[in-house]
Amino acid sequence: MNVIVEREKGLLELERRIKELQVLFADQIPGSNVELSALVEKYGEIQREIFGTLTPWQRVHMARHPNRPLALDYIAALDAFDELHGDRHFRDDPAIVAGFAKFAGRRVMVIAQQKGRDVKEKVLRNFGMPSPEGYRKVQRLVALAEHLCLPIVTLIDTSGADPGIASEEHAQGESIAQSLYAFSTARTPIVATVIGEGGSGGALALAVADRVIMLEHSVYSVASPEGCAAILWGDSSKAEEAAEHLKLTSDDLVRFGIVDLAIPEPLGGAHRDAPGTIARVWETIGSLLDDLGRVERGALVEQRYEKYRKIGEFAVRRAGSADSP
Amino acid sequence: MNVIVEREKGLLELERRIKELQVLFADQIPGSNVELSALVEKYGEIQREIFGTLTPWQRVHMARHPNRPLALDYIAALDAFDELHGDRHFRDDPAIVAGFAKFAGRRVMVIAQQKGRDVKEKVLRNFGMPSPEGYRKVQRLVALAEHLCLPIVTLIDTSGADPGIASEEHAQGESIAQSLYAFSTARTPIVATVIGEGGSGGALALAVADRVIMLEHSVYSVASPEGCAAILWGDSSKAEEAAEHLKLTSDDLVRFGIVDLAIPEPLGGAHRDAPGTIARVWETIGSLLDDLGRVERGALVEQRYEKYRKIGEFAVRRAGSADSP
Amino acid sequence: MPDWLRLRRAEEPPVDAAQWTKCPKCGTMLYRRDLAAALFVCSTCEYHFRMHAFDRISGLVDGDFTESGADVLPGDPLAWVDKRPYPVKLEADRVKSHLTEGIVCGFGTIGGIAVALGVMDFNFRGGTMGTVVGERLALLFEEARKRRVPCIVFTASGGARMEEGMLALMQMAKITLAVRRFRDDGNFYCVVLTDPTTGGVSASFAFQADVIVSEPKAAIGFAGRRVIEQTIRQKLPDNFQTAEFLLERGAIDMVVKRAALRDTLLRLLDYAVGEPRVASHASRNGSAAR
Amino acid sequence: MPDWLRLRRAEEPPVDAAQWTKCPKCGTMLYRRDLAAALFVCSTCEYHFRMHAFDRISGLVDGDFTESGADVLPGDPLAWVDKRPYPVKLEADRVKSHLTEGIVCGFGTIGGIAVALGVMDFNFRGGTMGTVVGERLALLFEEARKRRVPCIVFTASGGARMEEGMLALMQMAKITLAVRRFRDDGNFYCVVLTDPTTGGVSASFAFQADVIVSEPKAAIGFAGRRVIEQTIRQKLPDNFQTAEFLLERGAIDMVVKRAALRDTLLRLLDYAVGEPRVASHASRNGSAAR
Ligand SMILES: [Zn+2]
Ligand SMILES: [Zn+2]
Repeated sequence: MNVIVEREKGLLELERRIKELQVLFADQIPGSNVELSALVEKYGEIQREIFGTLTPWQRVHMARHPNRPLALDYIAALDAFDELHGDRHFRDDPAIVAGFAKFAGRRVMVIAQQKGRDVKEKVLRNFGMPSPEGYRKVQRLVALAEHLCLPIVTLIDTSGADPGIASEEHAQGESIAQSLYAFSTARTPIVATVIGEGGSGGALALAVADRVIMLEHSVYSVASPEGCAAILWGDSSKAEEAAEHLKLTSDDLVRFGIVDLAIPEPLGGAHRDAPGTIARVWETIGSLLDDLGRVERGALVEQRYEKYRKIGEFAVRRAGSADSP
Repeated sequence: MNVIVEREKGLLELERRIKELQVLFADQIPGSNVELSALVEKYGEIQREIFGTLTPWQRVHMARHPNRPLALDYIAALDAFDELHGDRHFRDDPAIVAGFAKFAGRRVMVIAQQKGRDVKEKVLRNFGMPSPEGYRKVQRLVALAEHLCLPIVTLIDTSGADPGIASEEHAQGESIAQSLYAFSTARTPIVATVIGEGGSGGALALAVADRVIMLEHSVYSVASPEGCAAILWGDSSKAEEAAEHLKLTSDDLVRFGIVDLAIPEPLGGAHRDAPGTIARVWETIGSLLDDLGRVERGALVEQRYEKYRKIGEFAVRRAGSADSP
Repeated sequence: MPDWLRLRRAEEPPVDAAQWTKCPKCGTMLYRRDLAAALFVCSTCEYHFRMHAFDRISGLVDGDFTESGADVLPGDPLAWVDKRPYPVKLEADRVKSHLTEGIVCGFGTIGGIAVALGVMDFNFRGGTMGTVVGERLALLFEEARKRRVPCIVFTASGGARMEEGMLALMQMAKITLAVRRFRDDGNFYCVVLTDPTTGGVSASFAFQADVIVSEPKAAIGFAGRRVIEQTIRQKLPDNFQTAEFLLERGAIDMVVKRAALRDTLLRLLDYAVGEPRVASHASRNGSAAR
Repeated sequence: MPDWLRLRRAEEPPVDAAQWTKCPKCGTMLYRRDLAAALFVCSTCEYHFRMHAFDRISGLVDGDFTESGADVLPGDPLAWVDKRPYPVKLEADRVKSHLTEGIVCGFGTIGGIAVALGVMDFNFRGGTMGTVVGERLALLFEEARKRRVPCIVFTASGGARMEEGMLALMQMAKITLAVRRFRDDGNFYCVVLTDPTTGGVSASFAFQADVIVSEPKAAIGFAGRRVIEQTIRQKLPDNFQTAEFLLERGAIDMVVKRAALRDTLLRLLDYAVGEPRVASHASRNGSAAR
């Protein structure tokens, strides 16, 4: 059960009635019908009430909303895209969609996680949980982008890396470790965007970048709230509580300096205006790429090092102070 | 049936009788017994007759002799060896034995193909036919050797790369192609030694080197004689004929400039004096490494390029000559 | 028809004997001229016929094509004689295929982008790789590196050429070195696998490219299908070692129908060489010592 | 006992309460002093006990050990409170483990070879990786790079530390960058996986080393065993995610018994740093633009 979908129900009913009345009173001067005006006003009120401020748990559900734009929706908006497949060794992982792309005159390498829209696609794409072969495709294409001096754009949307037997047998840990390693000094600009869920190491594997951005209601966390609750309290049903603790919203992450900027979503979430949201995301990515394109490649890698080097909050025991912290 | 083993039978019988007589007449002055002297002389005659000159087909069987020293016999003679396992992704291929080694004060990376001695070991090592995972282990260790500036020593002994279903599924072609690619510009000295069979691309994958050497009775060919006969004449029983054609002996290959030098074997083959042969091989490798160690790394890679660049015999149509060749 | 092709065509026999071609897959009789217009793809079942190198090239380049390495011609280093001497086999294939060897290399433009092009032809000794294939490809990559142009190679090969023995095998190494030097300078290398691509070619330059495209249903593999079947003593599934199988198994980037191939290559070239690469690669190498 | 260790030991409680230890695998009662002498390996069944960081270090270095990053101590960036506030949990583990955090880093010599050493300890918050583990390791790799000495890291970790949220996750990236910079300068990095090595540690620096050694029977994996069992709804085989399993699956270089570990590391260091590496690496970088 998606809490946002539940909360939307009444609102969608209201929306339907407004549309009916609008058709009914189509020949009247707009705003002259009292009933309609009242409904419209009420609609706006409820909308602001429901979506004006969202709890972390609600944001988790917004990020998982069944109508939320997925990576392939973003890719469909590009001027050109040619998908590149496979790790060259074992398998093509459909959870990772990647390839050459063009948008607004720019040539880039796009590397994305695709969860799938309907049941069939979800199964095909393993619900967007990449296998080691997926991460090895990523490493290959990072090297290719670097070779061709193409900037890299990643779109992140996964609950995490696949936790299955085969993935463990094929060294899932190594595949993520080597993805981090591949991005770390790639001599080309990298912009990572969390468009939905950014789940744990499986997300980070695509998010070592020069700029990390996210949609307002996306989430990005060290573990899924369910996973965190299971790890800490042995009870995954305490996920809502975990979500409160984890500081996984765009506001939190911008504050921590982990995310560089949050892209506003329409009231009610990205799916209320998918084309507009998608256009805004590409525009933002484009302008960040333009900035990064002006940085010399050596300096770029140096700045990437510094960006991550400074993340973390800790105390430093001053010299001469007592032994206990 | 190994034709060398067959031919050895009478000789071994003679050897046994000589030893018996030597024990019997142990108290006599050496050479004073007429019967023994005659036998020894006859033994030498037969030995020279059988082994003095070997046909290509006999050399193929010498290379496959059941007692011929295998890669692990060479490795056992090293001062230190620590095996490194695995392709880090999928499997450790026992057909490839590789690791850090020391001999005569030198630190090297050894990468070898091991056929297996008894049935159990042969099955474990897939008769020395590497799978793609084996070649990916090779690539990983070439990169590691380069990283640590360790010279690379390869020992080649395979009838060819594994031709099984799983190997095709895991991109056997790609794995060999990338091995060639890895060796091609590795900035460290490389010496490749064919100690037994050098079969096709599966052998070449370990033989892009600064010096390629082979034991006198080793063979190195574009395809196994059986394979060649099957390809050309649809009849693998014509292998002996194919062996004659293929120019797969050390003499031929030194003449073509494909092999830099051939290491002599004892009369009767390497297995007649395994420790001596092995020592001679390591001595030769050591001295080649010493030479290569004096070459600047950039020049080394440049010379490697030229070494392979010039291999091939072709006609060049002079300008102004008729259109047909 | 551009001059270079007209000259080439003049060497070919009149086509009357080959007016109709039967599709080996569905049996449809295809009029030769229609088949050529359809890029040698069956209009009924989409079977992709094996193509002659010059047909491919003329369908790909904008106009001119300057052949390179054409003066490199096969010798007989092993003095090979079985049923026929090797030179006789070569001469027979020269007559049959109107080619001097198993690959045609050269330079032209595609959609205005200068490219190096190497196209193997199965009609000459089953596309086997001997010294000449190796030498022409090495020359192509070396010249492409000098000119800093991308390189596209179409493969079609039964593997190494037995009649040149170890000299044939060593071409795998020779070409590898040329490919690596070309790529290490920051150049773009694209391969198009066509039916069949096996043995030593699959184990060298066919799988060393930045992007690996394949034509539909092409047979691609290292070991021959028969060899594997003999080893495992059972028949292999039909799709084994097809392009589609390899795509699923992650070995290749894409399967592209011949009708869409030129446009796909154009886009790939645009992605790869649109940027001012010379400058950025220079700065890249200059600070590699970091 | 060297000074640094004597100082350290002084902080520990008298050992009377823990004179005897029961082997969790075979049940044998082991006298604590014998167990320590046997490097915490059960004399009956060879079970490798999890080791305290300082026990490991003192068994490895020749004498002196200079701790680094010890002044980096945990904060409470998320102001995390569940059953207990995070700072209270930290304090409890400080008392329990006599450690200030989940890793001890520093410099010493092994067999005369100068090394950087990082040793994780499962006794502090299950070896979880928070900001301090990340910061201490980054400092270690940076200093090791300056000194041009090889780096050996012992892993033991349940993954990222939840109570530091995304700041914990980002340590994977931070350490990766430090490891890469260290290795890109031509330095040698060796990892020893110990029981358990899972989650974010397995997905970062544990699998970025030149050589990956593991102790016998260590549990190594990305996803937790319970998570996988819940997902597939069946029990996993016993050897799943063990070091031996990973060796067969090609994920690690070797499994080495603790008794042989120091000698193995000595040989690895000898292979890796015996050569005059500084000079050769300089020439290597100098001509990278070829
Ligand atoms: Zn047809
Ligand atoms: Zn025990």
